[in-house]
Amino acid sequence: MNFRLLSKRLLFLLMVVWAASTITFFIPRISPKNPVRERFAELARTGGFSPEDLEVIVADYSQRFGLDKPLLQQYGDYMWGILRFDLGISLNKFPKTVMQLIYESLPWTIGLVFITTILSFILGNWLGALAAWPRSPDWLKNIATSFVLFQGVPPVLLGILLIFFIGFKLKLLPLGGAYSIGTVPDQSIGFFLDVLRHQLLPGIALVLGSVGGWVISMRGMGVTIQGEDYVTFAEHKGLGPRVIFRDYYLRNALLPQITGLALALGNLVTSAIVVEGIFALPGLGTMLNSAIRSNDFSVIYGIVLFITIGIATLMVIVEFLYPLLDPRIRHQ
Amino acid sequence: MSSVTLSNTAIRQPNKVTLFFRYLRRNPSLTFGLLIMLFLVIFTVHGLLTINTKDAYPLAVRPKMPPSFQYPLGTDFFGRDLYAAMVIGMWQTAVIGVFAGALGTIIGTIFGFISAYFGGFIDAAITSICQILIPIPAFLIQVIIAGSIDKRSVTILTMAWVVLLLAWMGPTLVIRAQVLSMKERQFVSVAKLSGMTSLGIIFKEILPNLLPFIAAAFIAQVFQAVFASFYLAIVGLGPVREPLLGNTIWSAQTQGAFFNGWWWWPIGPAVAMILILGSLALINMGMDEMANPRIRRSE
Amino acid sequence: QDLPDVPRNQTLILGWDLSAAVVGVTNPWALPGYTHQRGNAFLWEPLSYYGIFKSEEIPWLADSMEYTSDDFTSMEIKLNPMAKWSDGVPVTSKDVVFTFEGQMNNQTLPYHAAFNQYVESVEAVDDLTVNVTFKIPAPRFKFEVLTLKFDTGIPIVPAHALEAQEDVNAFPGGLDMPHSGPYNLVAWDLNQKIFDLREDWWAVEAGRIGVPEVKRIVMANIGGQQMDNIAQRIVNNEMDAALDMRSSVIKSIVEQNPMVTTHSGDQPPYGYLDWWPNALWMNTQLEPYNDQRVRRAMSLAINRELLDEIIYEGAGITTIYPFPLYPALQEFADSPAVKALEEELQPGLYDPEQSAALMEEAGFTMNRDGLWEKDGETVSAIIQGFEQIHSDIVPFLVEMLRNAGFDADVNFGADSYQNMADGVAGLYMFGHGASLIDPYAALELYHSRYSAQIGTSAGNNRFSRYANPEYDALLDEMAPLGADNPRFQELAAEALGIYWKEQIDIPIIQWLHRIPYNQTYWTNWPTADNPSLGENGAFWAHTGMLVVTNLKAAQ
Amino acid sequence: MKPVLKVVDLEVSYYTDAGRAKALDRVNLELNAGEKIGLVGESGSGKSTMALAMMRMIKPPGRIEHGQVIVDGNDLTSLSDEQMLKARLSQIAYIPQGAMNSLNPVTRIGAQMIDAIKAHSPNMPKDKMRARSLKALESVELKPEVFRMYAHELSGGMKQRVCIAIGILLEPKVIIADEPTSALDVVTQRQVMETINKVQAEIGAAVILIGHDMGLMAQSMDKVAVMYAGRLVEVSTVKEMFTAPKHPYSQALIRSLPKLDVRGVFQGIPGLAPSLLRLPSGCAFHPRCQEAMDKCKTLRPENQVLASGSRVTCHLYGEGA
Amino acid sequence: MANLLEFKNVSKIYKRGKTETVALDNLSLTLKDDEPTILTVAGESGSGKTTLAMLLLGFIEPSLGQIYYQGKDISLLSGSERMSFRKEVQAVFQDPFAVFNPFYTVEHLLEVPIKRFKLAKSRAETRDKMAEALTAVGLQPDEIFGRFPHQLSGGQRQRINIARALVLRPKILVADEPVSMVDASLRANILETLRTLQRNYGVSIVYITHDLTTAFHIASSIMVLYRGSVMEAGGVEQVIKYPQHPYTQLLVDSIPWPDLNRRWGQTDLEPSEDSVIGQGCKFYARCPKAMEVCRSRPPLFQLEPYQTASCFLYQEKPKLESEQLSKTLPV
Ligand SMILES: Nc1ncnc2c1ncn2[C@@H]1O[C@H](COP(=O)(O)OP(=O)(O)OP(=O)(O)O)[C@@H](O)[C@H]1O
Ligand SMILES: Nc1ncnc2c1ncn2[C@@H]1O[C@H](COP(=O)(O)OP(=O)(O)OP(=O)(O)O)[C@@H](O)[C@H]1O
Ligand SMILES: [Mg+2]
Ligand SMILES: [Mg+2]
Repeated sequence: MNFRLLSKRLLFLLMVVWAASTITFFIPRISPKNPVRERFAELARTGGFSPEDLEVIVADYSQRFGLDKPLLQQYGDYMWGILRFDLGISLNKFPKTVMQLIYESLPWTIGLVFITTILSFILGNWLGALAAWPRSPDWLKNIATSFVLFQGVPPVLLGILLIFFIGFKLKLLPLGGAYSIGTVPDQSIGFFLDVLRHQLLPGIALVLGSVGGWVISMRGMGVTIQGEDYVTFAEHKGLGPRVIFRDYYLRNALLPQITGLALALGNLVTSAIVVEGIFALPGLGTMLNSAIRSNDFSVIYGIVLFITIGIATLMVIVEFLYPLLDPRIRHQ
Repeated sequence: MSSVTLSNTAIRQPNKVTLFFRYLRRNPSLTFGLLIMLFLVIFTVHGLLTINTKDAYPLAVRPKMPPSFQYPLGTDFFGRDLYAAMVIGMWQTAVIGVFAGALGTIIGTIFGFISAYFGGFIDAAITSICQILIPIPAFLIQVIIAGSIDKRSVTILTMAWVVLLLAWMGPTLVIRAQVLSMKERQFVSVAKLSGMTSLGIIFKEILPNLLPFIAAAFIAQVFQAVFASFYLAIVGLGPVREPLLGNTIWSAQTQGAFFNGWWWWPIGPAVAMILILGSLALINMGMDEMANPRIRRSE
Repeated sequence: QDLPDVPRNQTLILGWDLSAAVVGVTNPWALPGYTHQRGNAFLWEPLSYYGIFKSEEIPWLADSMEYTSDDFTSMEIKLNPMAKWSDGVPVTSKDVVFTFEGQMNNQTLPYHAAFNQYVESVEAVDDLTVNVTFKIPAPRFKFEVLTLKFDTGIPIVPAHALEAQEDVNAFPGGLDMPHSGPYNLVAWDLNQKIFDLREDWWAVEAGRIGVPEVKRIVMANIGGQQMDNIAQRIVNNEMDAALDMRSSVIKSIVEQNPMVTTHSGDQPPYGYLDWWPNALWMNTQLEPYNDQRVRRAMSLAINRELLDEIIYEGAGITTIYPFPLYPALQEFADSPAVKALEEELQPGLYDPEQSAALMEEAGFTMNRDGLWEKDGETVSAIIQGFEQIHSDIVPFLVEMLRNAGFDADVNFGADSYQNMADGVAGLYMFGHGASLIDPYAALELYHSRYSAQIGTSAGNNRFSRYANPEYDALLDEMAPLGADNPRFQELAAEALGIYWKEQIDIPIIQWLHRIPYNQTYWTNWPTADNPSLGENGAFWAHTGMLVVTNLKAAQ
Repeated sequence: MKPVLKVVDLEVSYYTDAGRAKALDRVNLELNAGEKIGLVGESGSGKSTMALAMMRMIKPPGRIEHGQVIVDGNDLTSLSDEQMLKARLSQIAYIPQGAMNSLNPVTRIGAQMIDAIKAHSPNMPKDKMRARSLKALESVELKPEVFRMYAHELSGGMKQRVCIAIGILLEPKVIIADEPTSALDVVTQRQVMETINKVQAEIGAAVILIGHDMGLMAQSMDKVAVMYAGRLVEVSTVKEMFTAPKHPYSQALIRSLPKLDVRGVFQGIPGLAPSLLRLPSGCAFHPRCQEAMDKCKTLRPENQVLASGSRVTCHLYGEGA
Repeated sequence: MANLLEFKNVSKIYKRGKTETVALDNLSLTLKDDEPTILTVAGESGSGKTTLAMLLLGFIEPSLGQIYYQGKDISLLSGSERMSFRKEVQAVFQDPFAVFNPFYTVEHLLEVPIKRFKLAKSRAETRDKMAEALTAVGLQPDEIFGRFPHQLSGGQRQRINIARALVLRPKILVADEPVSMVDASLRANILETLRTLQRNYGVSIVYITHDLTTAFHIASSIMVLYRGSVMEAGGVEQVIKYPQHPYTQLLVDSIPWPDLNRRWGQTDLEPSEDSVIGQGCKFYARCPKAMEVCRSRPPLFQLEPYQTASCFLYQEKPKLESEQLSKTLPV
């Protein structure tokens, strides 16, 4: 039905992919550094390579990675690869491909980031709505506002503090790792709970750090909606505050928030990159971090691209789902 | 027609200052945010006037001293006076934040105006560029860029530039949306009828009304900039020697400060970071209220 | 996956960064993805190991490995007849020849250069005997290349598994690749690697070692975690050992959990000497580092005593040598010739005034910021380093240099290594990963052979680009000589004298590994009091397998 | 006949930055069942405030200071909040000013009607609620399909009628309609007014129609109440109002109306409405009143019933005059 | 007798995606220089009234046809001509609040045109001019100066708006629903001001409204639009008292006169359906008297010298070319 829209959105997606990949392609090439060389120089640190050989090896690998071809051809190959979901080969973890590496670490990040995004969406919007709702008691509004303060705390910092207080001092939750050392991953409930326990602190750090954003925007939205005539009319109808809150106020205020979901996810991914590290969770973030630190450029660009495409795709999906939630848009 | 004296000439609106304070009372988040900010500014300015800059760098004082009268925030493993380090760190954070924030906002405002006011192809181009760039996580690109520049030339200002690079799309879209709605307002039509030129209308009619939005965008930008600089510091891409708050927190971490019982080392800058970002978030929320008249509490 | 349950008291848990590991890559030739550091050392064995703290060779796959000529130009290797790969195939001279020829012919392998330089040919005499012929005298080849210690040397790879591969560099290996080490890799993801003991390990039968008590090794990922987190997890008995700790942290660990010990027990310096003494290197071809006076002035600005006191709790860790003071080298350092030189040249002297005088002599003036300046340029003294290992010491060095007027700063960026290799102006905090048993390797780093032109890349540890014919002559004369030759000792002292006098680089600290050993479940860790085979305690080093297989269950 | 609605001394103030604004000043009104009264007055004179006060829907900074609203013998001002919720719509219903935005855009019309019924009789079976809603739609002459539609699928007039349908769902005794037609064009306006009249006749409720279009009042109301600066200055039958208005303000208002027979004559009311913050002393209208006397400046006139049945608040009438 | 303003077969079509809205359909209209008049443009919501105003002010361009000002196509005016066009064609808008820039005090509204059109030489003169105009609309200047828009009442604001037009002494004033947001008692005042403008200052006024009662009182001629087309036009008294087109009849019938003797009419109120036949009479779907012939577009028929209707009920009357429309509008 919406063929035009669909094709337009797909075009948008392609444009995003194109822009992101172009940026990731050209930035390192504008810079005077040679990623392959840098990587091998780094490797030489652990011993063995001689300088004479280094250049030979670099040349050899440059060929493997196609870096000896003319720039435009490289660019073309790169683009063509991306369209086939081929993000190239890791420099550091050769012979693994970037896609393989992403698949290995993705589950952890998806688990963490998706759950925290949803949680912070629910919590933040709930608090924001309550903060704007004139009937809610002052203490509740103050709590909601104090969450805004938390928004000012970078999740890593929260993570550090949480580890210190809850992990070190109170010994309530594990200090790190994705699951208890030595357990063998399986499908059991026990394992699932173990994973959950380990995700709790990083999850809290991410949720606390991102709730405030939702509180702010939801509060703004909420005050706007509350001034709408249909809310007033609902009161005139004699509806109880609960029903009004739920069906008239929350529902309407929430809708525009949903469009922000995909972008919020993007922000959380950023936070997760740093947070995963301090909790020793082997997700995309940790992968990216180690890539950054080991000059594994192809992995860095691969992950950046992957995340970007993920976010853009989610944005498009949200856009397509949105009409299902908002009848006004459906109509157009 | 007879003109009877208006009885409401007699009504005196309370003066602006009173009104401002009353407004602050109604907008606690703004008030709270401004108060914290004011405190931080006083702290920094007072600090800058009293400290010895050298004390903010290693080997200046006796290391690993807990807070005392002489060193109100203690000293760290490297022998920095943490009070001096905090003052300098706040100052540098402010420089990055304000620089990136201001430029981002200015660029955003200019693009937003151009886009909305001239419409057509330019608008389509600017908005699509923004929309295409927005899903790209800025931080990741910043990492790539920061990783690609020659580290010897990384200073506080380069850091601000890196932060700025992907920071202008947000304001652009916000300002564009506002100008678009503003543009449809009748006073713009009237200004045209009064012989005003496009530029005149932009600067004299529309811009002043967007000040709250621009201010809100600015605050949001500063927030983003401070945040980004913190993250870049953590992944080791900042000017490491400088006592930027992020650097101090991170170096405390890498020296195991908590574990070794030197809690005062990371706590100070962490609290400062929380206060800076928290007050910005609160001000942002308060500004939101000003920018959105529906939310504005009735007067 | 079905793994048998192994009780905790038979399981060894090691904390290590696996996030950077390449899951499934076990083939030592799969480069650059392979590393022995993340547990793969439990799979691969060499011809022999070296127990550094006992200065003893530990024969392993080879029963013996002897130079068969006085001028070190040929060698005979005799393999242990019981050695077997994990798939039952015996380890034979075919594997040794395959390994050696692979290194000779495959230029992407790390020891290609060494083989290329020295090895003429390799020949299997029979199933258990291999003869190696060298192009030139290679007195140190056996030790440097064929013996595993710390992070250097090569393991023997299974010819029958690799022959079949089209591109040996691109073959990951996987969990099932035949190997000769005691453990099978049974599970591997980004969180952990699990190794289970192989009951049919040849070395037990061959009498090399007793039956290992560690039935299972779990290597748990701690990548990215802050050191104090890891420390806390050790204190909580979550792990039996982990990466080496910063000196301030290890002290707290030992204090908080009495079951945790270190190489030096509960006394500073809490660690053992690594082979990697760090210096401030500089590109001696570049202004102003091409001026000996500037180099010396910088050295005079470094207060080593203060460093010892602040960072290392007073343990004397700073150094004036470009090599680690292992027993043999300590002997060299204590020799009268070296002592006399030290007395004369004062390489460890801290004297700001003399430093300033030298700078003025070199034509520098102090500018308003208190920095030395010449032709409007300050001394670009950005120290390139590595955050994880240098973040405690480099900030101090920066400040000491700054206080003496050098425009110092620090770069811990991902590009710091390349800046060193490229010889970008500045200072490089880096180790001398060279000498272990005699000073030759360390001194050879400054041979003009490695004095790469500016603009080309200097290889590992050859950042100085130093050139001095007099010095070269000494080194050339030393090269074919064994270390026990008195002439060698004489020449070495002379070369060290030039190194000090010329201040080719500024040696700063001995490198220590401070590894916490948790004795709650496992005892018999290699320590100063209990040197075991003389191997170092790092489970991630090539000798890690020896550490693990020698552990004794505590309960 | 017993009045179905009695407003007694109702007083409402808004507390603003510039001071306290008395938006409703001791207003009294009585209405019989089936009676339709128009409430007119300048913008800001307090018409909506009065409606909201009757619904007990004044929100801060406003406050009901005083007075009673008695519907069918029940004093609404003495009810608990819970009871008041029940009273809304079932006793007294309000049809809002901006029907354009008075319907929830994301739920179906039907759901919004059922909501309202459920709030008052939670135990009523679903199909009965549905039947009742459909009946209400039918009485405002909307097709049953509207039940399943969304607000944005309806035209302005239809939306306004949906609001009316909701207003009569529970057959309240009193219906207050606040400018239900001012956003509509004449044709639709007429349709809506006819609908109101029709349903009012069906359920026999009393109607208060707020507006400032005297034409509309003339066409469909029984009585007109004129409000000025928070006070009801005159309440008369339509006939009385258009033929012989009593209060000088009413007179001026009527004079200012356009007439079909004499073209091109305008007569505005001189001066401006006073600010509620600073009301003129005495009678609030005196500065604009052509018949103002000395005592008008100082003495606040009281409400009185004239022989004609009109209630007026003016010194021209009563003992002193 | 120069034509001050001339619409020549002007159409405006809005395209949004695939849907096209004909907001104004082939309108021709002339306003003469020497005969200031008040012309009412009436019609229900969406009939194209505002579109007409916007076209006239040059804010939007016609999709078809031309608009001439003093004989020149307004889209081709030179710089100075444009300046005088801007000055001479002015408007008063519906919402008296929205026309003020909330950032400035109200005199900004008057000051800007004086400055831009260089109507005064000094600050003092500017102020005098402003005061004069304000007084002319019955406001006391010193009460107005220095205030922000929200500090004034709607009536005051609307009158300042008119004062603005006065300052400029335009030749044409477009008043787009200037009183719809104002309550009954103020309405009279404002309309009176407008009429004074026309009478005393010779300004032609295009009065746009859907309120036929006020139109009846203020205007001399009227044009009834429905979906962009002229349904009926002529002298205001003639058209409102004796409407001929069924649509006009419906409108007039629906006026709630504040007059007890004149009750609302009985014309059936068909709900408006969107089923317009592309080529037919636009009112076809709602017309109680629709005939087969109405499936084609009716031309204008001249009923009286000052009355014309576009309806086949009068097909025996002489046809009137659409260009001739202005002839039936009395001054
Ligand atoms: N929330 C409020 N805060 C302060 N003052 C208010 C508030 N609501 C209304 N008022 C004031 O109360 C007075 C009466 O307002 P009300 O809305 O009842 O007038 P109205 O007669 O309905 O006007 P209109 O015809 O414009 O709807 C006005 O002066 C208004 O400014
Ligand atoms: N910018 C636009 N884009 C698309 N369609 C438009 C635009 N402006 C007006 N229209 C359409 O043109 C038609 C005429 O609109 P116009 O605003 O001229 O009507 P109007 O008579 O002024 O109505 P109202 O009485 O509601 O002000 C309407 O159907 C409207 O939806
Ligand atoms: Mg009202
Ligand atoms: Mg209009």
